[in-house]
Amino acid sequence: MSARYGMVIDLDRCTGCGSCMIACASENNVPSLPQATARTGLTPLLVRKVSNGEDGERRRAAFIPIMCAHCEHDTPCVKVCPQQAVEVDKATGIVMQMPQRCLGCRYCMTACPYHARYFNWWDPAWPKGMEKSLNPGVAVRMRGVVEKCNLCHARLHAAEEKAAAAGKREIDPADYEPACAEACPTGAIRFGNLADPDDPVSKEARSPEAFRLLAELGTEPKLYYKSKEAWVRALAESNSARNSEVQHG
Amino acid sequence: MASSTLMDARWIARGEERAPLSRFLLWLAPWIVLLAIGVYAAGLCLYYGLNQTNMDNRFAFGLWIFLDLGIIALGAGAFFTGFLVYILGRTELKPILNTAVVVGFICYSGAVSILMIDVGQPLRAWFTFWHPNTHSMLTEVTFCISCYLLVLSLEYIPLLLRNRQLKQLPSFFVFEHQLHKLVPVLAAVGTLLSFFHQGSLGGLYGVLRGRPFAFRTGFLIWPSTFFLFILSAIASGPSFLILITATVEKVTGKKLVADRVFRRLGYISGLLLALYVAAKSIDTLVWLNFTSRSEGFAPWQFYSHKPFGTPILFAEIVVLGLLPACLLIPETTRRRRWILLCAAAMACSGVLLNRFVLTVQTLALPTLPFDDFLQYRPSWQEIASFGGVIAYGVILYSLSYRYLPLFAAPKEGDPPHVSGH
Amino acid sequence: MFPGIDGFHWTFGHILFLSLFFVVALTILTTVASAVWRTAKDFRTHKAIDFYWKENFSELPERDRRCRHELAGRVISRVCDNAFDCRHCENYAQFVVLPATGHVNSLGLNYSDDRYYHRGHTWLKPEQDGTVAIGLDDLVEHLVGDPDSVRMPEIGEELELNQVAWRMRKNDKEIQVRAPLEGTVIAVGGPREGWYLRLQPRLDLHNLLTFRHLLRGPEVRGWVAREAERLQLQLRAPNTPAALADGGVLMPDLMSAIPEADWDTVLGDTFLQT
Amino acid sequence: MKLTRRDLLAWSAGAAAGLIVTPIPWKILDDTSIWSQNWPWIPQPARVPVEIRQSHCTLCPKGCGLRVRMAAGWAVGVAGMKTHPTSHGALCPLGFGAHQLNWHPQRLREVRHRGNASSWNEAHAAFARASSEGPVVIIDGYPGRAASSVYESFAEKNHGEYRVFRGTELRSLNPYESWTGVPVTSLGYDLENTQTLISFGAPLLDGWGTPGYVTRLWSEKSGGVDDPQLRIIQIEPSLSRTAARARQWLRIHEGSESALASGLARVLMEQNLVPAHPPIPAITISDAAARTGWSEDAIQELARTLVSRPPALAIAANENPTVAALNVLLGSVGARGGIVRKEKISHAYVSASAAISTARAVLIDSSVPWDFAPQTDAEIFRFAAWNGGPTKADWLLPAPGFLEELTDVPTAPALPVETYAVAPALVKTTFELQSAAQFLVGIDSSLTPPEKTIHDRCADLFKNRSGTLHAPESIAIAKIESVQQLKEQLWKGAVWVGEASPPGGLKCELKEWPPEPIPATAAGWADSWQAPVLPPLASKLYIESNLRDAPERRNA
Repeated sequence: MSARYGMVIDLDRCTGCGSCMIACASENNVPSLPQATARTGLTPLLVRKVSNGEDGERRRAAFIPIMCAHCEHDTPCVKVCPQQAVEVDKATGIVMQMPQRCLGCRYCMTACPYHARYFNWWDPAWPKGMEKSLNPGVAVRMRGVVEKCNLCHARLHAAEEKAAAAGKREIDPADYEPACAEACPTGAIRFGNLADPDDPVSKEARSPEAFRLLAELGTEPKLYYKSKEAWVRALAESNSARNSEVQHG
Repeated sequence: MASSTLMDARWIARGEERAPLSRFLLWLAPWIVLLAIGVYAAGLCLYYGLNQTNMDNRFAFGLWIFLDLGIIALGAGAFFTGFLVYILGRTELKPILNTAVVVGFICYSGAVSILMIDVGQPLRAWFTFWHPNTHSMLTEVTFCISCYLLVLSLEYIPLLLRNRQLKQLPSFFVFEHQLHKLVPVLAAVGTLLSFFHQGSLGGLYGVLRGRPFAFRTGFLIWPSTFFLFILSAIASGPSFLILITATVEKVTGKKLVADRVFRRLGYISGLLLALYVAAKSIDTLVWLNFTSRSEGFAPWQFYSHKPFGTPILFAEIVVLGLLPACLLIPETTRRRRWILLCAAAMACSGVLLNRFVLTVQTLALPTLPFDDFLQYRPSWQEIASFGGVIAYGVILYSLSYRYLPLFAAPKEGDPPHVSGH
Repeated sequence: MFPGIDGFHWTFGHILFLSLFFVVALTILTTVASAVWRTAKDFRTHKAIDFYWKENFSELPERDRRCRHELAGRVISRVCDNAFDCRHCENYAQFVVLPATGHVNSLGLNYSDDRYYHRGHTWLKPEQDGTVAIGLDDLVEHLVGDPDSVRMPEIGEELELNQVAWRMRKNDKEIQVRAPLEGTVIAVGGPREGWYLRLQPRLDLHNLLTFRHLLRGPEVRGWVAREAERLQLQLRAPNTPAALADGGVLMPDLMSAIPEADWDTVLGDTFLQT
Repeated sequence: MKLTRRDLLAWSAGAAAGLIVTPIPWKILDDTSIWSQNWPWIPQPARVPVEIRQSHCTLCPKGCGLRVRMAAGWAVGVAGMKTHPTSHGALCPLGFGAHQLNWHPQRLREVRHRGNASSWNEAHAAFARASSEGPVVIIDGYPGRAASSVYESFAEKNHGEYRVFRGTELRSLNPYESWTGVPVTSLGYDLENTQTLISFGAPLLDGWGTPGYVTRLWSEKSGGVDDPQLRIIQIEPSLSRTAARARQWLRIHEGSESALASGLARVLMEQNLVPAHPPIPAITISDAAARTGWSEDAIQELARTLVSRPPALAIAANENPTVAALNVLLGSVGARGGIVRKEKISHAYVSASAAISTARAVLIDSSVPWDFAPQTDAEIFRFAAWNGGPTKADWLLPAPGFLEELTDVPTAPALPVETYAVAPALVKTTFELQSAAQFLVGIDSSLTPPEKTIHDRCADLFKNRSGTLHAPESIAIAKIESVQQLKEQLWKGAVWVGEASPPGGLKCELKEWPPEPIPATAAGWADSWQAPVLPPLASKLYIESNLRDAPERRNA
């Protein structure tokens, strides 16, 4: 049975602490470069701060983690890559980026409506000796290629190897959880198999509370959000960029 | 100096009058400086990577893509003139053909070299040929542009081999002649390729479902921008040839091409422009009323960010589209050279504006409801590389004009030429 | 791109796209290959030089392409349309019978009736041993005087008619001299020897057709007069001494005497270069 | 045949055309692109198996449980220990990058004396001389560890002083210490039972206390829950993270928290909303309204809210006696859901203030925040794993970094229960390090080394037979068979949790309404992080994104 991995993020539980961002960077050997800025940095997972646009005591704020939504249908980035460096893994529904084949044309970045793709503007580098702290399961990307969230594919790979060693065909769901979901201190980020009707995350994704960003584009993203706060939902579901005065982050 | 002047004269077609070498070099000097700076900037980008530019994760395409799309549109004159002359048999345009080939070659080679800097891993550019994704517009662009650049080179080679020194090699000369005989084949292939990649360049943005400002529905796999780009390119190409030739005439002080050729080009440009404006208007209406709304976006919000308001849309369609078309089509306005030139310049600007809007405005506009409208200012390296390509074009055209028979007309019993003072 | 390479799928789009690409690529390559092949074939069949000459001829100014019969005064005005190839000229017989009413040589130039003259200002003289000697005519001797250097072909080299046989340099100008006849180089002379080349002709010397394309008799005088007239016009310029000395005799070594003249054009017209 | 320039030209053209049909250019093309995939200057991790170890974070006293991924003897990843009884698998965001800290460019690798390279021998000699010449003050930022007992003993034996630096959470408990006599380290907030939590600027959801302890409570009982059992009311001048996520954010004028607390107290008393009647604050409700920028109605409404859903608890951002007095009024001291006493036996520590009058030498442990600068003429011996920038210390002594030494993990500040855990030395060190405790033991060998103290404490735990071991299944200590088994479990990351003490162990009465303290600003996001440097990956939060303000601006 093929899986369709996805996430449900409860925005009401997100405190915007940023644990997921650092856990993600650490798991995936994302460098932290002194030259990088908020516009050129590498944040495969990015928590953005949004507000209701009001001032004074009526102002409210919330945090929306943004990462690759692993679009299911007509995946914008897969379609545009000239050399098949992006593809949807049929067995998992994960949109995979192959840095070894990427030409760095950045067409996929312009195609992604979520701005969830990042370009390696610099050579990755670490202070002397720190390369010993790199995660052995993940290859470091070279300068000039695009990268993004692959739902911690190295963890999936490890889980598959473990299952294979045990002579099983399918992985134990307990063995595979992306670093962000694992790190989230409030359990706001929840990861699961959307193809499994009994999976609690799958159930949550199908609940009326769940919504997706830019759902009307028709790309069937597998990144769901939920919030009970009316303004958060209204903001997230409005396709007009009318809140562009909002401080974004 | 004297001997270098003599060396230089040996390469200039016999009997052609060209500026003295010193003046020619003086003319080239600033362009060479510009080119050198551009090459240095491009070198920086290749050596240190694209961090030398001011592009970023959201403004992933910048000035360079605008340049590519712009000059490829203007370079469309090459294939379109070839198409008119060889396929449709409009031989009256033959005098402009050589210049069209050189301009086309400059535009395409310039665009390809900028593309090579613009990608993060130029050494892997050939992967597109090895693992092509046939669904990607960029694959189509890559295949067609590289093939068409080859075609343009093959069309340029005969011209090159007609240089006074090179044609003294019988083997070159005969090859040139044999190749020249096959140019109609190349023109036909070039037409096919150009139609496709001009369209694909339009499709490049039209297929971006995630960018509702650029996304268009269309016919089969091609969004409407595919067809609009072809139309606008072949409309602006002849106008650009008019501008180039008129500029060369102005600079050299010589009458190179008959006025009727200019007028014919202007008429073709005007007709196609009118067609383009009509198509573009329909497309804009469809997008405003259906496409954008179907993706859940109120289209007018895209024009709420200064300076990208509706005046740009008006300028693109009316001021720089409909107006030049109206000036180019009637014989009375077209006859006046200054009107012809102004209208040609407006047509080219309109198409450039269209490319600018599609590349830069698309990326500047927010998609997520909490995105900002983004500003981007190119770095000096980007501008210098841009300038380098312009300088490369000017230099290559100047050299071609000086040493190759761009506007060679058959010699009629001309009076003995006296010179030497 | 090809079956077996990672990423290739047997889909309609893939196959259509790639077939189109290969058709286009093959068309382009075939075009180039066929141009190369045709070029090689032209050289193999000795057609290349002839063809090269014809192309050059077509680019010559009309003044340089006058028919020999016009020069001889047999017709009023006629432009050659056969690249000076009188051997294969259909109209040759029709005009040659007309009476020549041409000029007389009044320039003090030495043209001999036992020599044939090529439009590129070379003379050709059949020798007793079945070879031919080739040299530069008197007008050119006056024009060039003593060349600064001469580059002659190798002995044994095959020369085609109208091919550049040897090159000379004078005052930094290159002069290319066309061969008046096809044949094999058997000896090489120079300005001192009074002749430049000896050829073993490829064609039968006793066949009149072999020399038919070369000027003889009245044609030579008419031609030389025209050439001298052209020179006079080209070299006459304000503030320069007359090209032709009094009494219509050419000055020796004109190139050195009038360095400021447009020698590029003059030499091109003289030696049939474009 | 002579070779002419023309021949050369023709030959080159032919060669260029011919070259394309040879394999050479294609091979070069292939090789260069493969080379771009293997640039030698780009580090690639060695493919070695990964091993999971459980431990505890000792970078600050909050004692979060760690799940450490180890490869080739190095930590290659850090996550929270999901089964941890108090941190519940959470870490502060910076903790997730802690494994890279040991290679931080600002790592202290050698002994430095006033800016010059020195040696451990010289440092030993200098400290031994100083301690023989006069009193020594030892400052600890993480009391209760085995190492802390070395400091205490040394200070005692040498007529010196042992002082403790208190973090935000402990400082907020200071008033209760002075009113009840129970040391702050023995006090805690019983948040599990609190229903109404009013925070006067405390960053409750942003790293306050043990992050996982508070955020788990909030996410289970408040965040996204329709009828929350825990209502957080955040009183703060600006929309902080806690304010944004709290049930209610009440904007207040800068520095008027105490006025509001006093005003609320006055309403509670005047309207008889509380039974107790301690001294009435001097401030009137209208004064409080003017100071806070609220209406009198708003203050009255908040007061009513406080009593509507008991237990209610007020937490201050810092030491704030008026907020503490409000708790006394609400009856939250020594009550369920309020301030509780977690340890039966404990002793008070002298709080470390900046001014140190008479001392020959000051020894500062690596757990004390870098910007703690004692005002003294004494010779300062500063232990630290990282150099945090300009310092007044005479000696900089490289201490063990992240997971580099065996240490024990005592109860975290402000937790309502006692805990004990052990963090073994997991990773290798490549240069000569000494913790302050090892340093002192090296000078006075009669001191009990921390390792031995840890073993003794384990033995005591086993002997006392109270509490539970979370390993991760809960095992009552009484069921543990031997000290050895207990130690094994603790070394593998198990946590001992003491029995909750019954409420009512605290008696607190106010003699007068406390004066307003000098307003102190709320702690910023990086304040709970005590290491002098941030992990490099912290740049993701404030440089490579705008999620947080730069830590330099923490007090701005």
